[in-house]
Amino acid sequence: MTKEERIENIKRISGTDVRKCMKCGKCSGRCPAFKDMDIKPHQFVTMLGKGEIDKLLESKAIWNCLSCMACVERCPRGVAPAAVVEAIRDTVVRMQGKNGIKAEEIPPIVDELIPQQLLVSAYRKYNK
Amino acid sequence: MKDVELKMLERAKQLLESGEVARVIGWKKGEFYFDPAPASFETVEELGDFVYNGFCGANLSKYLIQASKKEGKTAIFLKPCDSYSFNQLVKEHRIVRENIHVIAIECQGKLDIEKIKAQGISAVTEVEEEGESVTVSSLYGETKLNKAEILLGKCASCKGKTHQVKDEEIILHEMPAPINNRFDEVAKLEAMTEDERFAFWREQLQKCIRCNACRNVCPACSCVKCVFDNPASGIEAKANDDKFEEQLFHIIRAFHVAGRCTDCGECSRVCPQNIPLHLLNRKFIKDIDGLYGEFQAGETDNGKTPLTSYTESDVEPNNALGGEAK
Amino acid sequence: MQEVTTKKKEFTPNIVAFCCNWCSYAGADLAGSSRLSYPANVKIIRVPCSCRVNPTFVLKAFQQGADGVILCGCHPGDCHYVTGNYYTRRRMALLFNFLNYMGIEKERTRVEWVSAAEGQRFSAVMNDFVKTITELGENKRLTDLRVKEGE
Amino acid sequence: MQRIGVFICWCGSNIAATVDVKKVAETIKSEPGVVYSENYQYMCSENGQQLIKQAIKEHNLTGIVVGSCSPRMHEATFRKTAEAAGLNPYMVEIANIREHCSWIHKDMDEATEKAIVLVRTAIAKVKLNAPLQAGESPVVKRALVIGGGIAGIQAALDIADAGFEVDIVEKNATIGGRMAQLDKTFPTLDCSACILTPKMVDCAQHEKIDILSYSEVEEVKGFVGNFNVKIRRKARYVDETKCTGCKICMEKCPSKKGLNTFNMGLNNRPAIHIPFAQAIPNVAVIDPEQCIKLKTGKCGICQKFCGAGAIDYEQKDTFVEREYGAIVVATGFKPIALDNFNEYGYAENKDVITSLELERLMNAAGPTDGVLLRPSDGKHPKVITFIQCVGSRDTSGCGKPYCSKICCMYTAKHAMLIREKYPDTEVHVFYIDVRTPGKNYDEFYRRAVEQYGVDYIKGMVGKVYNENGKLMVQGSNLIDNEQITIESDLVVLATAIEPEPSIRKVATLLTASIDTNNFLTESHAKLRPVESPTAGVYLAGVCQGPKDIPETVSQASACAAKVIGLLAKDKLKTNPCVAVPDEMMCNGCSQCANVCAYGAITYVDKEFRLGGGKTEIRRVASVNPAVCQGCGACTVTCPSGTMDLKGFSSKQIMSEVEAICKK
Amino acid sequence: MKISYYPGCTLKTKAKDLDKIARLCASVLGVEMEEIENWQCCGAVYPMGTDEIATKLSAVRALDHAKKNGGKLLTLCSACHNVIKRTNEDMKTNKDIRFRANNYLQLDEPYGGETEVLHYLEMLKTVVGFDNIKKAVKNPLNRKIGAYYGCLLLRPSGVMAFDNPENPTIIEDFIRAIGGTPVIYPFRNECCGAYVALKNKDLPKQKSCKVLASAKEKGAEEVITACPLCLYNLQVNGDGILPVRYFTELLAEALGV
Repeated sequence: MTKEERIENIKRISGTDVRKCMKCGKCSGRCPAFKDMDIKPHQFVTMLGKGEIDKLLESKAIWNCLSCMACVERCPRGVAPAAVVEAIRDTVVRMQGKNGIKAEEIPPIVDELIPQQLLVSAYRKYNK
Repeated sequence: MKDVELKMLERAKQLLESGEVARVIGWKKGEFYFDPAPASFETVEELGDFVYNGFCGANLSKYLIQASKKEGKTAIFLKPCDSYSFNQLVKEHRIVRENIHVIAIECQGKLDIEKIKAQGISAVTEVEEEGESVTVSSLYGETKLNKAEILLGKCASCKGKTHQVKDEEIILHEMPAPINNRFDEVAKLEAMTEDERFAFWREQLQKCIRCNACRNVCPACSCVKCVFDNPASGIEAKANDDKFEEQLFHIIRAFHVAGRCTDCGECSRVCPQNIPLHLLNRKFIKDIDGLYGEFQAGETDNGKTPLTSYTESDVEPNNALGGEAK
Repeated sequence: MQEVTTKKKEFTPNIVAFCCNWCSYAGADLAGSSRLSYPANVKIIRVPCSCRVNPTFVLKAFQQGADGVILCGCHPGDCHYVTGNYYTRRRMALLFNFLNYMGIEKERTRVEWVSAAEGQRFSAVMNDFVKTITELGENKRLTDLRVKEGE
Repeated sequence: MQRIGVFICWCGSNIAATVDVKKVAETIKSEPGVVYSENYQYMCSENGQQLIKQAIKEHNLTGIVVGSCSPRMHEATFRKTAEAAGLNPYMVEIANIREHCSWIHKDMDEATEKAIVLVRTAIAKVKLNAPLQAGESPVVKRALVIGGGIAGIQAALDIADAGFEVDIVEKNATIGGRMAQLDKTFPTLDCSACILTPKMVDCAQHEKIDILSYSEVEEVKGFVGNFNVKIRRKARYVDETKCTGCKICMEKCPSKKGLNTFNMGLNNRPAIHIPFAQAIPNVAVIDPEQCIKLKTGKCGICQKFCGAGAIDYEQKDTFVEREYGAIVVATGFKPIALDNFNEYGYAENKDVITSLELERLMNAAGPTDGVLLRPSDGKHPKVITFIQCVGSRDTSGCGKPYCSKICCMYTAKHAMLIREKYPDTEVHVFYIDVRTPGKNYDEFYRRAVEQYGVDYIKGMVGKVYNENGKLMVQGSNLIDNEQITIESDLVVLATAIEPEPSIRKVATLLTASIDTNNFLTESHAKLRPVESPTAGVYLAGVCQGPKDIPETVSQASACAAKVIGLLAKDKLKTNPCVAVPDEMMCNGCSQCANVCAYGAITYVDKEFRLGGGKTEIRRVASVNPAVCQGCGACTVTCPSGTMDLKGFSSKQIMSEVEAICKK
Repeated sequence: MKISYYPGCTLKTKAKDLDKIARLCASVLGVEMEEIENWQCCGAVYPMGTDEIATKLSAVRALDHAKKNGGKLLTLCSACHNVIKRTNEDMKTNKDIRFRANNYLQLDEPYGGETEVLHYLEMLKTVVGFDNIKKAVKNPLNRKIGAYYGCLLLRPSGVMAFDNPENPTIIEDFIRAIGGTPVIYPFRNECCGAYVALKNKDLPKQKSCKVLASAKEKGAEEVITACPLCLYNLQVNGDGILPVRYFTELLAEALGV
């Protein structure tokens, strides 16, 4: 896949039109995980728009986005930054060996109280 | 069906006798059992000829254009599908609603004598309908037929049992459910190549003898004077001069009733040349549904039609092919 | 350029363009004053608004031997008469679809929105339309056969 | 028999270089009906026109075709020429052989051949032309202004100063509108009341102006020059002619807990009240929802105390009907409701306010007498945060897709005034873009930053919440790529504005077109910006689109100029190319009226003779030629071809089609 | 009244009691929750990628099953509710997903979003009615309780259509119905830290503490939630600032079940 194709593909997976963004920063103004995002929500949108996906694919933010949809809910232009983050994360985890969490890492961190839901959701988010 | 007929007759008598209405529009016996004709009854005596049987397929609503302007009230029997035409005519101010008493009547689907004849049965004397089957009596005996096979074309895509308008009803039995297949034939034509479609319509339309039966029966073709008879229109024509004009006539007619045609199917029923004229109207209906949202003419007696309304985001004509917004 | 070797005269289509007075006719004027050429077989009929174009005019044009008919009006939302072209858009979408249903080539009919400022676009649209119709060939299906007799 | 003359213009070499004009003129001579054909260098010149006039007279021409430049250029010229020679001006057709022919073709043969076809086409049309007479309709020399804000006031004053009668219909108890609520105005910071109230007084004292306050337009009939308008005068329970505005009733009224709408509900007012000190008319009004007497029948205190005997609890709505030649719509705006923007905590926190509420808090006549005190505890706010674009530029469906245009400037104004008056106050402004086009506007905004030290933060606020009594404003600072939280005492929302909701009814009554945002549509965005497509209706102020006071006033004066121009005429000439129904054929189906954008089509019941001495009454269409604009939408909608368009009749267009297609 | 019920993974394992309590309460209130057959885990997170299909199928299966059994599908866990409701919306409005899902599942009759997805809270509000709950309460909870909504019930509001996304009221109404006093605090719709808790404890800790601190500041004595994962985060990562319980536990307490 060429880089251009990959960019198009990410745009398609995200299902969001990044050109609608008017760069107001409301998404980043609301993001509860802002401090843990090395690339901020609004940057996901603008960088995808500019085709700067290499940095996005390497970002730590894709593992820290909470998918809380606050950015989606607030966007005045109907853009979905969280969907861009997810499209990038999907693209990463679909690559071989790029899963965000490995099966063997799980047993040591599981405690008595951890609900199934946490395991399933984290596994769904981080792995393919 | 006989019980329905009796009930209708009884009601017609009451209405005329009491003077509530000045006339009743229904069907009267024809020369044969299978050719009842629309009729206006003004006296109880005239009701002697009253009939309602499986061959009363005619849509009576158009007769109201004249009748509703006459002195006194007019009662009319409307089948579910006829009620759409009624509403459409009210919407277009062609009939005066206050002067009409609508009696919604039961319909189990009407029969096509041509289809019965095609089964080798002639000289039909009576027909007994029972659910899905029909017993046809003729001078030569009785035959049991499958009703679905001898329904009128329009009844084979029945719009269902709901009357869109009524002042009272005579419904004694459960009526059939809608048959949602009316676009199947249109879709079949759409799937053909342009050449095939042209050949199809060429063959069909060259049969046209411009008898104007379709125009005369059509409740949407209710103009005081037809555009084809209007010298100012630039398309005035009395008869087909050439092959083009057959097409011209039917294209313009279909366009003029687009958004107003309730798909009552009368045009095809009365065509002496058996041209499937309803397929022209249904194309418009299908495209309107697909491009501008579902619309059934005659569902209400007010409001605008799809061709007299718009949205700012309507599909562009160059992208509208196939009848679905892209 | 390659010489045309056939003896037959090359087919030049006859095109009727209905243009609304306020936008498209003015756009055509601008194409003219900007010297932006398009083939001479495009002839323009001026109408106050695209919504004045009756389907009968379109059919009449074909009957009389036109090979292509194009309607031009103001862009939707810019109609001089506020809503006229919205009605045009619906009417012609349905009519052209219907003609295609009758077996008439969809390419023979077209609607384009051209503003008074779009001389360039007017010329481009006409060039493209003539090209399309030339490739499509003569209109035989909607013609009154007597019109072309004696050719 | 028609006698057609054809005149082919060279246009110097503009046409003649590519079109063989002589050949065209020669060829056309043999066209049936053509009795004269000539070519000349410049047909539009004095001599050229003379040539046409002479030919008309000498050859007794019944119609002429000029082959020349675009009709958009010289159709009017040649119509006048024909008229001068005694030929009806509508018996002229132009064949456009310049823009549509000589200028776009290079090949002489090809261009000449096309020119001949174009001239033939024009001949085919002119043969079917009918002499048309521009109709005339009288003009009622009185104007109606709907809305008594600054737009309506300005328009009314300008029209009245020109000597015409004007009525202002205002739905509130006083004129003044939104501007009366403002404290200072940008970019000069003069006090709103100081510049507005003199104008209000002028209106009240002007002998040509009649203010119908507490009134609404109920029904509009007629058309340009001849509107007939029914106005509802709502019961105010106070006799306008008797009330002296002494306000004793306000003091004595026991029901004092009504929300003071003029102060944006920030304090209370009595049931009987005068909206504000400078109200025009300075007459009290009773809120029937709040008045004890009107609700329970017991009380009557105000009546007892009114020295003028002005109180009338029995008053009912009344109606007046008046005739007008022109109507100005100036219905104004309101800030949007903030229900969809709970992230800013407006509903839960008293100290989150809108900018218009801030105006009242800063106004000397406001609830705090002009001292900036926050609503929750009446304390001086030390940190104030402004949020711009609240509900503007929002395509998500929560707000408005457009820019409200005035917020950047008034926010700068607020920030500046606060810093000026209370220098120890910290002021922050969250913005997406600062938009300040306009004379001295950007300078104004820069003063806020440079001179007053207002902290402008590029970014948007995601959440406002209350923590330990402080308003926490959490947002992004895009320049620093940070998320910041500002502990504030007061938060001000620069709320989007929208047209006053009553506009919908007004638009329907006037058949004025309205866009998806409820702004009235102008006739042409650039060239006819103050005219509604409905003739005789003009637009001033925010009802047409967001705008500030200077723009509103300009537009109102422009409206006035248009209205004066209209009212100065005794009669209006109407475009004769209008739709005309053939009553004999009309079905009365209403389809044509459904597509008419101007409401030009009505229906009448007419009696027609049938055969045999019988008659029939039929509903038929009737077109008002003064209102019809001649688009032709109705002609295509009509299935029977009853509707035709003069000057562009079906037969004319058909014959043009035929002339072009014939090979 | 019988309603098809989708329990979801957590309520069948770690939080069995919550499932049991919910059923008991419902039956006291006249609603029988009928667990659908052979349900599969919904995946706990809604896959936003437009090309995801397999990850949506279990939700579609459950929805289709409910369509044939009364037309309503009851959920108790917010995550299940979010996934199933959003998938249902896809099936209703997204032609492409509808086509691909139906193509994959080959159901007798294609599924097109016909089922109504109902959260337990919505069931209490619309089917039972809070007034009826009030009447059924035996032990009114005279406590100040903070409702914690989190994300999944509310957002994206266009699809979830659960309540006002910034100023919801349904859990507060519920608290009133069981005799408690709701405490409104600004962080009731902020994220608890969600699934990130598996890898990164700091973020959920910060978020959960902030939520509970905010509730405490506004006077809450206790916080309730409708999501097992929120429950976990607030309990384990919330520094014990306030006790946190599942909303059905309080319902049971109030009803005396």
